[in-house]
Amino acid sequence: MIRKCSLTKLNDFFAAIAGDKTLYIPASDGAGGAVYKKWDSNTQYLDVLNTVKSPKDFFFPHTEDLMEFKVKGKNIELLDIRQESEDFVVFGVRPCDVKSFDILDRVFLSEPVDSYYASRREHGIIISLACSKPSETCFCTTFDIDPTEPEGDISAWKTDDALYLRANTEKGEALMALVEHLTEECDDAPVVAQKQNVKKILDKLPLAGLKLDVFGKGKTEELFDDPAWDTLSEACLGCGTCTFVCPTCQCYDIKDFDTGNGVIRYRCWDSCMFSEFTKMAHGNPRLTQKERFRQRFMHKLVYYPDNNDGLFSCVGCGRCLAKCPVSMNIAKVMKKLGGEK
Amino acid sequence: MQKINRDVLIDRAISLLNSGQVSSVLGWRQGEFFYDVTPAVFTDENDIRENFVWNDFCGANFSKYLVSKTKASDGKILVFLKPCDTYSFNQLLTEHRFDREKVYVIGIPCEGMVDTGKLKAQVGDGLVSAQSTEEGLLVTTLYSDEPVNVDIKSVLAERCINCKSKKHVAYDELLGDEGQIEDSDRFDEVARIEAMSPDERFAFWQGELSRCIRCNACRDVCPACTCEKCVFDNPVSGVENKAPVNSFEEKMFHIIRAFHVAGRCTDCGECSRVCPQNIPLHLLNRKFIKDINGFYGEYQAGECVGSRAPLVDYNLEDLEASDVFEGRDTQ
Amino acid sequence: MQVNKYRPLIVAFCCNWCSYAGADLAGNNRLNYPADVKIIRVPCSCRVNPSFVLRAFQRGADGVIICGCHPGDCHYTSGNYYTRRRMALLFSMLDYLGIERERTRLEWVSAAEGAKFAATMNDFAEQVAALGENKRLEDLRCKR
Amino acid sequence: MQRIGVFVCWCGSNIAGTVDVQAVSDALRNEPGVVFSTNYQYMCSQAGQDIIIQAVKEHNLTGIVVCSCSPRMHEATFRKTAAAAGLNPYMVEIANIREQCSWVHKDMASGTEKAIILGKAAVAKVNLNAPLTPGETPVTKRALVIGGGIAGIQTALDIADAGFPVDIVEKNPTIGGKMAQLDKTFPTLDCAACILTPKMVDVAQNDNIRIFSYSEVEDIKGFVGNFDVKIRKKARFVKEDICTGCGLCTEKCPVRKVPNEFNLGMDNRRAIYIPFAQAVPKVATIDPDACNMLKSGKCGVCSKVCTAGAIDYKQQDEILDEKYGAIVVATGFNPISMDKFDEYAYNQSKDVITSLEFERLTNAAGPTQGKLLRPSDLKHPHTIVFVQCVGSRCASCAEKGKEYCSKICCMYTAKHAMLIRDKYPDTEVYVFYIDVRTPGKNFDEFYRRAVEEYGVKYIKGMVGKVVPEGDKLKVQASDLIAGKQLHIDADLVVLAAAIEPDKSARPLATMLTASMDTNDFFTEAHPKLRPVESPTAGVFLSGACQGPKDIPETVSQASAAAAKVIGLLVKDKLTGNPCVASANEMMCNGCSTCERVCPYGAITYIDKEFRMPDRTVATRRVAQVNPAVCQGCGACTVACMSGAMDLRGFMSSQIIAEVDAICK
Amino acid sequence: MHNDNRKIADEIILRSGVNPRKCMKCGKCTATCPAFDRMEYHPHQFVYMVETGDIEPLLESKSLYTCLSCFACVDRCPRGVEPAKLVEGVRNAVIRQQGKNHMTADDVPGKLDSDLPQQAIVSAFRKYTK
Repeated sequence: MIRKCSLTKLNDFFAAIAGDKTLYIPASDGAGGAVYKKWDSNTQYLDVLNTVKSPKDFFFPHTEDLMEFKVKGKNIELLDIRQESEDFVVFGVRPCDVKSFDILDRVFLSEPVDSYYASRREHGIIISLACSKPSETCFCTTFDIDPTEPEGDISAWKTDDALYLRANTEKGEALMALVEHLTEECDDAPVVAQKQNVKKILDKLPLAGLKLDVFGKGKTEELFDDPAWDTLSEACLGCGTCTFVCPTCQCYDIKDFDTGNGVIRYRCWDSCMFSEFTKMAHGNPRLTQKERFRQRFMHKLVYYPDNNDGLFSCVGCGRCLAKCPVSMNIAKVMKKLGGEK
Repeated sequence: MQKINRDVLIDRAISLLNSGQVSSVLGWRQGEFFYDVTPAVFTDENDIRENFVWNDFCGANFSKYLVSKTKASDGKILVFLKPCDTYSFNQLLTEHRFDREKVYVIGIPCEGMVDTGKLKAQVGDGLVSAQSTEEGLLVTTLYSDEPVNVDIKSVLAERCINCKSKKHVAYDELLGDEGQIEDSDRFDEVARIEAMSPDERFAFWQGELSRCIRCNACRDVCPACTCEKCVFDNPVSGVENKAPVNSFEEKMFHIIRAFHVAGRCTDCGECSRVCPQNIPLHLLNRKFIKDINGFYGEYQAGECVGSRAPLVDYNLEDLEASDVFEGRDTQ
Repeated sequence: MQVNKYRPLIVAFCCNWCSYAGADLAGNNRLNYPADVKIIRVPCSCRVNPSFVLRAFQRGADGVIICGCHPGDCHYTSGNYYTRRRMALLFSMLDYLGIERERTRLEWVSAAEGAKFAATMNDFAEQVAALGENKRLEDLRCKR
Repeated sequence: MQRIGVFVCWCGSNIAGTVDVQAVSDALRNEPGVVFSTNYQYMCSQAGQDIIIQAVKEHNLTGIVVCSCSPRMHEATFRKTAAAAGLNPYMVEIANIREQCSWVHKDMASGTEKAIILGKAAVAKVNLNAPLTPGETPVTKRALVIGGGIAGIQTALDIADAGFPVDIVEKNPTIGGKMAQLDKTFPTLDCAACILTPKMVDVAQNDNIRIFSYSEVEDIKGFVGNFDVKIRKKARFVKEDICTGCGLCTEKCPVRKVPNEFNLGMDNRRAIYIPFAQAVPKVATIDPDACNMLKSGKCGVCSKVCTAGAIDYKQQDEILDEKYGAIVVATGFNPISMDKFDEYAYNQSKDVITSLEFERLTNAAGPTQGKLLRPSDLKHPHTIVFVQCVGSRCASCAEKGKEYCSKICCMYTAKHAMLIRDKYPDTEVYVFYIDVRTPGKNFDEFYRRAVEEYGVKYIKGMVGKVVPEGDKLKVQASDLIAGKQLHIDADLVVLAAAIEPDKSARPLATMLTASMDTNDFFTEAHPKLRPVESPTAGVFLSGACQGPKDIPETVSQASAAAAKVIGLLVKDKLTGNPCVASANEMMCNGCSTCERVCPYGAITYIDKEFRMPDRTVATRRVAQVNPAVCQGCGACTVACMSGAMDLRGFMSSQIIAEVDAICK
Repeated sequence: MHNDNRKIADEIILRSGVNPRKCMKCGKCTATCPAFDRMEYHPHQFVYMVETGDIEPLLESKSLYTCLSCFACVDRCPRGVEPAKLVEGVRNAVIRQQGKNHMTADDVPGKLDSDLPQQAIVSAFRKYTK
């Protein structure tokens, strides 16, 4: 069943949700990009394909305090300082990003369950949004993601005049009830039309033909020593841009911050591209940038599928293609290792 | 449109490579899209003919690569440097970061590079192709039926609009015509921020720096940041951190980074180019450059090899720290 | 009322040869200044890394003052000249970021200037107190 | 983890009056690392020190914090106490709770609170202290004196008298310097030669002194106690050890018209010459630019007349490698060039001369055998005008003159004027002055005698121009007191030219990594307290290379420098300050930034092979701090971007720990 | 001292760009002055009087116009004081007070004669075009 909300009522729609739960929507970051902002009546929805950072922040924040050790004299007290999650809604999550949550879930929700992540996941409600204008950097179809048919608690399509909504889960149903007065039942013809238009564009995308044949489960030995890694990695700066804009990168570091009165133990995103990544007492297991570079792409294309029934940990959102300072990215890796130039 | 043709570069590269004068060529490699260009080491003639590019999107400054590439190479490396890149080149030589003898520099003129972000903002997403014309670019997108004509000036990177020099300060060989040191307005934006009230300045930078994701791209691309181990990666340095945990950490990172490159930063603008969050990082470095020029006399890092950076120099009559704000508004 | 006035935390880096001795002289002469001022001894003002200044602010200092020998009198001949440049640029940068310029100071205090030391500290403490708590360079983690 | 003992001193009521010492020792007992904490009335007393020693033993302390008076007062005391207790003396930190706490705060509550915080900071620092041992380097017991003028001579004699070998390097064929050219000396009017030449003989005869004349310093490496110096002995084409100095060759040499530099070109010498009769070493030297034999291979007269067979036309420059423990710079001065002072017609008339030329004119060994005859026509001048401050105190004309006062001109001009009036009372002598500066023993009396007894006409004013006309020099000058412009027909004009450091000083300073001021005078380690030392350890300054000086001042400084050198050479080993910088080589970028800020030249760079973290072997350029030279200022630690450079005793981590402790 | 005089002196200092405090009273300017005999006040006195603010006598003095503006004093001054510029500054102050020059540049050609040195013509224009 599909319902529609006129775009003229979009603000009322947001207000209705925000009246009950915290709502986040894509908005301008003031510097040409988009960022999820907490909605209030001044927040302008930005119709943008993708935010700079993916919405993985909502479940796996960039930094997160885990616990605190409070020192008093020579005594140490241990405090649980986690902030309890409340229900929240994220609006406008693109189909690729929605898919990324599955990839993160397999890491954080498998045993031992990451309770911090689980709690957020439980409280989060996703209103996805189908793509109407894919970018040249998009290649989600490579990973069997249909950008016109998003998943999430509620799927949404936006046309020139209306927002079309379909609840997929109980959480979605409940949320739909909140906005029932702003929506009406309708037929899905405009949605179907949009899908057909987008499909035509998808065929024209420059990365449409990207192939996954050589990747996936059990390909480690074939790919690990491929000489192509040398040239692929030669320009890599070792920064964490790709990692930090990536919706599926899930590595983190746990660090202690000495407050002067104790220690706050927190975790923050880490990047396998960093020279200090997973440094141990003996030193660093991956000594050169080539090895670190290889790690990132092998993880996405081989190691993760190895451990997760062949599922790739890339969703083709294209963020890294747009943001890499030296324009080196997973598409080039896939082509090169796949035998293209 | 760049004044010098790709073919001229390729011919020189191939002839130097074939003559054995150089063993490899540091140049730009064509990527998936017309605008994505990757720094690459070429050693093969056919590879150069097919994949070497020189167009309005070759922004990357190769100087820093020389630090690692000269160490890894036994032979000479041919590197193509745009005027602004040569300043970084000299600065690195001043700091003994690589062996000059292992590099063959070809200076090439530059007409400014395009900021893809600005281009997308103008013609929309879905860039398919671009053709350089006399006045600009003819761009086709997935969503426009006709190619769109774009005025090159409107999409030039900020650093190119405010280009400080079209003159090479280092080269073994120059292709094309030598340019001049430019009269740029590069400090206008700094002055505009200085003219704000402290509250406005605070709000401005708080806003900008709050977007920082600590990807380190600015540091890792910076030709002045070639430390064997960065203080921000060193747990005993007292400033190490990995994430912009709060607004203090955001500021700490950028203040210390700007301070470490103060007097050494050539204002190449790579930091702002690579920032995925479009933080105008060059405005921090330019603030130091503007102050240094104002307090201690004009100084351009990298202008000549071996010059004494202002922070490792002094004058008996230097300005007192308390007089820094003289003539500027009080709070 | 004195009681309600905000009591700032002030870190003073003093060079061993001039300013620290100047502070000692202020003590010898029983010249009062607020107990909010805490002195850290460094061999020369040029030992003060800008990151120490930021560190102090992070950890809760409301003002940071660096004291060294007068230009020309540096025990190491040139240290304070470098300090002067470093701090001039640092202070200007902090101001550029909208951080109150009154929270930082560089002052030359000789070993004979006990009175100047005390007067400087009184003045600086007053100035910082007037600004109240350091909010713009604080790290909330250090305040809990 | 350290085991720290805290000792809080009452200092009678000095501390205990405003600080609750019990509360302080109680509070600090809970600090991390602290295993013992106590307080006592007088920690510095023997009883107090015994408490410390006993506690170290009883509690196995590894670190000590004393909360007491200023470390400037008793740090050394407590370090000795620690050593007595078997601890490394650098494991002690002092919290200054007297001068910087109890004495400046009246309120007990805030005083106590602050004392606790200062104590915490000291504890935090000691937690990171490491035992430090001062480095030791051996001392080469030989000194080098660069320059053989009166400064170098005096320094060398004093060092040699103390029993240490010393070498003098002099670039000219003889030692003696400027003083050898002088006639009389002010204010006593002794004959310069009479007091200088015996000293030169002493030098020649002193077994501890070697003279390398006609030699130059080529290169200097090393550091205090251990300098390696290359000395170039220029070929003089005469075997020094064979030449008897008989002078026959200098009479027979057919090349007669070589300007004689000793007489400032006012007469001629031969191509083979001995600068003056009392030269040391008294050995002939062939001027290769003038000698026919050396230029064209045609002549050989000197070789023929030399019965000793000392002439060697094939002689080559020789490079000597010598080692020294200390180096004294005594490179002296020269009058500046008068070429740019067109207004005084120096280049137009032979009768406009500098004061040094005047010295030669009145010197019995000079071109006129001491008779005052003017150079142009060898007639006795009847009207002589002295112009003061030519090129001195010249602020606007950096390319012409010098901004400083040359210090010696007022006195030697008074001397000249007086001597003329004494010998030739029929001569009118005018001295045009801006100020007459006579601070010195018997100096003003001397000047007044010139005016009062000898009738020298001192005129407050300046000469504007000198125009040669016929056999006269038309002098146009101002008399500011009379408010007149004077026109004097003079026979001789003497210019008191400013003096400047010798040109060899600048390259020498570079070799020594010794600093210079903008005028190329060497900089002292401290302008008041260390005036004869250069900031570079082991390098000392003697004479006018440090600033304009007259003879007595030069000699005093020369002896002072010698005393400093002796103080250094008498040591077998140099014990350094252990609180010095050191570079973490793995983090060092080799960028030379630290080297540029080091005031002592303590940092050098070497290429060194490393096994890198990626298990490759790489040759990297890294900084090396010479602990014998480093004074521990820490300038390099901040200049170093990567944080590779740190300062022992004041490590970044220690200072940060103090900051943290204070701010928590 | 008269306040007005000080003001005028400061004005002259400002406009001429000359800092009379740099003067060390050596008198070389006066020694070098070719117009000394015709001048009531001599270059060093000009400098001193402006420094002390003793302006009135200067303003009334004929010396202002006997100065040849040959700039010999400027060239010779060891301290870079530039007395001639100061004389010119005083002259301008008078002109400003009077509201006019006692001659204009246009009058100069009429007074030219063949004996007049080139320098005098140049300095006449220098003086009267102000």
